[in-house]
Amino acid sequence: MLVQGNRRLTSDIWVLDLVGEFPYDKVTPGQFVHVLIGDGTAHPLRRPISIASCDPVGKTLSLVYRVVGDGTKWMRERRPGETIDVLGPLGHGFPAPQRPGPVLIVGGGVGVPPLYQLAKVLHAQNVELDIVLGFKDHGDVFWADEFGKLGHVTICTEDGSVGRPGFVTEALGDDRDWATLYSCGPRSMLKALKTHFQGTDIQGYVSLEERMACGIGACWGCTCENADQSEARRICKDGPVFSWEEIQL
Amino acid sequence: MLVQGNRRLTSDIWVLDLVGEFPYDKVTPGQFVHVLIGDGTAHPLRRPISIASCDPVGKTLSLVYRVVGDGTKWMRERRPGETIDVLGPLGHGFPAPQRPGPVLIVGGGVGVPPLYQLAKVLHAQNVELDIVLGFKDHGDVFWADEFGKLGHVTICTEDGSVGRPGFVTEALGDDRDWATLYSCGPRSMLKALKTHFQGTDIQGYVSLEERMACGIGACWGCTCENADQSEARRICKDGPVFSWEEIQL
Amino acid sequence: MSVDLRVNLGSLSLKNPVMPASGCFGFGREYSEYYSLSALGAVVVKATTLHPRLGNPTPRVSEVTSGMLNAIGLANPGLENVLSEELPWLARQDVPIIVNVAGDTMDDYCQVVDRICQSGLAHAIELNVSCPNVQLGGLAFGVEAAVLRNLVEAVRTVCTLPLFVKLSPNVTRIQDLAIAAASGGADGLSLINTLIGMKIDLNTRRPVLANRTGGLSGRAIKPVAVRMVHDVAKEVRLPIIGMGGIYTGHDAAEFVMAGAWAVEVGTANFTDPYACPRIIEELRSFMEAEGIKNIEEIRGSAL
Amino acid sequence: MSVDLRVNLGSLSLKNPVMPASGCFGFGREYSEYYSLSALGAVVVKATTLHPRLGNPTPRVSEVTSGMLNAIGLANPGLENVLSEELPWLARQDVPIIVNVAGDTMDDYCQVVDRICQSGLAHAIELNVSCPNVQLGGLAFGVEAAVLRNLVEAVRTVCTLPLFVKLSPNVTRIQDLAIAAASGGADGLSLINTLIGMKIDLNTRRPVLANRTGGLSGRAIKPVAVRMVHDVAKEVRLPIIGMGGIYTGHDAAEFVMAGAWAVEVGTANFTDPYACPRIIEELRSFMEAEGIKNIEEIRGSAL
Ligand SMILES: Cc1cc2nc3c(=O)[nH]c(=O)nc-3n(C[C@H](O)[C@H](O)[C@H](O)COP(=O)(O)OP(=O)(O)OC[C@H]3O[C@@H](n4cnc5c(N)ncnc54)[C@H](O)[C@@H]3O)c2cc1C
Ligand SMILES: Cc1cc2nc3c(=O)[nH]c(=O)nc-3n(C[C@H](O)[C@H](O)[C@H](O)COP(=O)(O)OP(=O)(O)OC[C@H]3O[C@@H](n4cnc5c(N)ncnc54)[C@H](O)[C@@H]3O)c2cc1C
Ligand SMILES: Cc1cc2nc3c(=O)[nH]c(=O)nc-3n(C[C@H](O)[C@H](O)[C@H](O)COP(=O)(O)O)c2cc1C
Ligand SMILES: Cc1cc2nc3c(=O)[nH]c(=O)nc-3n(C[C@H](O)[C@H](O)[C@H](O)COP(=O)(O)O)c2cc1C
Ligand code: FES
Ligand code: FES
Repeated sequence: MLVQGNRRLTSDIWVLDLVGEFPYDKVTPGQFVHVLIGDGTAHPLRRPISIASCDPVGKTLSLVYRVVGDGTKWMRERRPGETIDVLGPLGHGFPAPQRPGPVLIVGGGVGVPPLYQLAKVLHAQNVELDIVLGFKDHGDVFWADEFGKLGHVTICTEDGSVGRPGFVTEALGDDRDWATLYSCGPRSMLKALKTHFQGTDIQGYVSLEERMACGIGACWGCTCENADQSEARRICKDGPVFSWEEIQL
Repeated sequence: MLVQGNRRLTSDIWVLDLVGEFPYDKVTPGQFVHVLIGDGTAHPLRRPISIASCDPVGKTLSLVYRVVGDGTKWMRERRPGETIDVLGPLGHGFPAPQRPGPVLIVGGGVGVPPLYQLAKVLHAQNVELDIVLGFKDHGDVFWADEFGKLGHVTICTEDGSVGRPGFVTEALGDDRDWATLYSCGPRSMLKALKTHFQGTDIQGYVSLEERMACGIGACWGCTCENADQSEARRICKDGPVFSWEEIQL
Repeated sequence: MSVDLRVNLGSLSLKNPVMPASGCFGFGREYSEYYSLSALGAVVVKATTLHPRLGNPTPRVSEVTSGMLNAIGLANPGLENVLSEELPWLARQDVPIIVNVAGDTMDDYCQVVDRICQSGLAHAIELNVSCPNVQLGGLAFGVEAAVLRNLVEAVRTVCTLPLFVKLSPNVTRIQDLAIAAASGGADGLSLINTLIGMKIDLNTRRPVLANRTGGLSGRAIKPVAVRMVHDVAKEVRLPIIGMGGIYTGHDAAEFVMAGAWAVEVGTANFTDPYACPRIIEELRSFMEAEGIKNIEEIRGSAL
Repeated sequence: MSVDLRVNLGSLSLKNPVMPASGCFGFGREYSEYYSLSALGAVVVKATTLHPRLGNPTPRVSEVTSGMLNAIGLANPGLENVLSEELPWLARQDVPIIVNVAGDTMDDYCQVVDRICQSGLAHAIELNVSCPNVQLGGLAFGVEAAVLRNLVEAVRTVCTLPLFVKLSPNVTRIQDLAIAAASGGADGLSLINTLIGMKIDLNTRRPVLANRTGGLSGRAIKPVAVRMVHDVAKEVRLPIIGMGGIYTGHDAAEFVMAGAWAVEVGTANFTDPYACPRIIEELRSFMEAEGIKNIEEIRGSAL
């Protein structure tokens, strides 16, 4: 796809806007694309990056990524007019809410981007959204305003430099009667959420990360275990989104 | 150095003009530079390319190269404004004529480029030059006019589509009394020249090619044997130019 | 010019010499969403073991320069599921099936091979005696000539299909293992499996892979693989399936010139999901351009 | 924070753990035109043999993806010249000298080592028992434990300098060779030498290298090298000099975490003539950024 823009959002988080043909109609929020780095010679493995936003009409796709290593450094250097090879959409995204009722969305760090596309879709369906986003600090925050247009947003930072201090779970103090929880972020956050809601009948969905090779379910590189540890689930193909009963967190 | 231009000369021969700091004052004709391909990750070995022309005043360096593989394909893609990493000048070039008298310059294919800088220098010293350039065919010829300004040029093509038909040695029919021969091209051409001038007292210099790693004499990858095969000579460091008595052709 | 890509590996006839490598293509379902599997010379499926296996803990893949490490640990749904679910599906895709078999004991191998052969669903067996990831598994079988020969002899007694033995590169002289497999009764040899490697995470200062070591594959190993195919082809007359870092039709041709009869493509599938059909077309173009009428014409030219 | 880069490899003290690898740096003269050799931990010179050698026919180097093949074949000016010309020059450069020694027979090795030690011009010996290029040469010594042990024992009797044995990676279990070298009396181990590889020219359909096979080095072999350093460090307590595809300070740190005490840098010199001093500075920066005060702090952290 053609690079339309590549902008810095925070000190190490960037947003890459792509334009061109893509199976937009197949995208569900929470799915990802697999990005080829360079010509794939030195870097044979593609990088999984969630679809942060996509617009079938304007034919654009946005990826929000934190620069951590070779692949994301290469992404950062892309300039408008260049093309990049993205494979997707891959995996299974967030299912539609199974029950009516308000929805809680919780994101942490670069777990936030896929939740934006989700919030857009749910908002368009008039679902009531509470959105809690956790960041390291003030400088780490991005897209708070964008989310603000879609629901009620609470920002938390670990150091309290903006929003509520502490972890996202601490922001959930007065439990509302959410029907569904959608969440993406560090494993520790997902676990804390599950513990937090233990005993309630909220339906929780989590998006997992793992190192991937094929990204399409063929290599069994990215598995996690199902709830009773009897079988493997491929995060790239069966996930990355799972209901939290389905898998071992 | 900064890419200033990159132009096609024939179907597969290009000229790359570089500008910037370079130890121009150290350059002797026949020396080469060692070109880094990409960032050197997939292609760890630099490519040896002769200095076809260099201008200490305008601070420019030109490389004429035939596109044959990955490295030269990469070179072909370079655009003005980009920088490329060239190491040099490397090796020992053509020595100044040891005896007075007319000079014969014979080049074949991409052996022609280093002879251009040589011809420029000798012409500036008012040395009388006969220049014989061999090419595959009409479409393969380049820089005939440029050489024409520096001496008397004979073009040969294997298929006779332009200039004299046949190999360069056949163009040397009526032996003039050349004092010095400078030559660069395929090994077969260099050998034919040596045979041709056997028994005359012309002083011959040939520039050799070999696959190289370090390019500076440290790895002993690019050796040839001295005349009595008792010792090795490093083409990158002791050459690429040798007097034809010094080495086994 | 019309080019004939067909090859016969003994009694196994393939319409072209390119197939996906075991473990890099599951049981074919996923890539069938990208192209028709009938384009392939054959499909080599994931290592199948007697019982289902979850494999090693994650992370179990990691990128390295021009290659990757994997320590999947033979994760697979197990023989029963492979026979009831995977092979029947794949058998409908109009492509020969080679089943890669792994085990902890000689008896495991024999049971799996026996059942696969009896199912009538496969066209050949590839014996994985070289998987470096499973402590209990392949390693011992693949690195000692006498042990390997015993295993191949035992499997041979139950194997009614063409039997390819897939050699480990982590040995001093791969020729010796090839000879052992041949004298044990192999119909052909596949090589190479992965080289054992390690990558360390500078942040944690520990190995990236939970299993510590993993198998190195991809372009990085191609020169070693070409050399080993060459070394084996010089000493053993059996059909050879070559692999290790094949990404292009040129790479495939290089293996053929080194002595391979056919090739497998592993890691390249991950970089480019269309790698296999692309390589087939590139090989065809190369042969056309060079006026090579069939694979045999260049096979072993570098020997 | 100030970082201490010094390391002691037994009785050999280096101001930093980074040195150019044998065969990739000649006898130091060429790179001394790029920077002062005194910046280096030591210089490991080209393999020195009893008599001068021209080496193998050319082509004897070739690029492969993220690596190179070489079949130099131990070309060197021979012991007399090394003692009279090369080492005296290098001895004036204020840097410890490690002489890499190769030979066809046990006696060759012993004679060369003896003369080098007696010359007083070197600080340590690195025994090259693994060069895959010379048919008569190193191969046999480096791949069989008993043979290697004998050689090291013999050399030990004449070697008055710290003795490093440089291991070949082309073996089934490198640990066994490491143990053999240790019990033969080695003071330390260097690893890895090159993996044997081949590249075929699609035009000629023959191997690119006149010698057919060559040694694979560069980034492509790094995961194998790190794994082997790790495997050896787990079993042998001797100082280890690690190498294989080191291009950056991070790479050097990875080898140290795998158990290396110091590192050598080979192929990287060809890509970047300033590789060694750059790697020293990158290693220093990495340690500063991570608050690592000295090399020992991270040595073997991944074991
Ligand atoms: C389904 C999924 C969706 C993701 N979505 C996003 C996103 O929207 N934005 C974002 O910034 N990051 C996202 N990540 C994480 C992202 O894939 C990694 O940060 C990225 O691959 C790092 O590549 P690198 O080359 O810069 O880092 P390096 O550390 O150099 O990568 C080396 C190798 O490790 C893998 N790797 C490293 N970190 C991770 C990780 N956290 N998860 C999976 N593989 C990793 C790389 O893919 C590569 O193969 C997602 C991961 C997954 C699995
Ligand atoms: C001293 C010297 C000066 C040269 N000057 C010129 C010049 O001015 N113009 C020009 O077009 N060519 C010149 N060459 C040849 C040029 O170096 C090769 O054509 C080029 O390296 C090919 O690189 P590649 O990646 O495109 O080809 P590939 O075939 O992909 O290269 C693979 C490897 O082989 C080496 N190689 C391939 N062909 C040659 C060759 N003929 N000589 C040496 N190494 C080779 C490459 O450097 C590389 O390491 C010169 C060679 C030498 C030794
Ligand atoms: C993720 C992964 C899984 C693999 N699983 C198997 C396996 O189950 N059985 C087997 O014989 N080889 C397995 N291999 C090895 C490949 O089949 C092949 O031998 C090796 O990767 C070299 O080829 P390549 O460089 O084209 O990948 C696996 C390789 C990878 C990368
Ligand atoms: C051109 C070349 C020549 C070499 N010559 C020698 C040698 O003479 N003796 C030796 O022990 N190793 C020799 N080696 C091996 C290197 O010292 C080193 O072990 C190997 O290249 C791996 O390191 P690298 O990947 O950093 O190059 C040579 C390597 C190369 C590339
Ligand atoms: S990355 Fe291959 S199965 Fe998920
Ligand atoms: S290329 Fe290294 S000595 Fe010439």
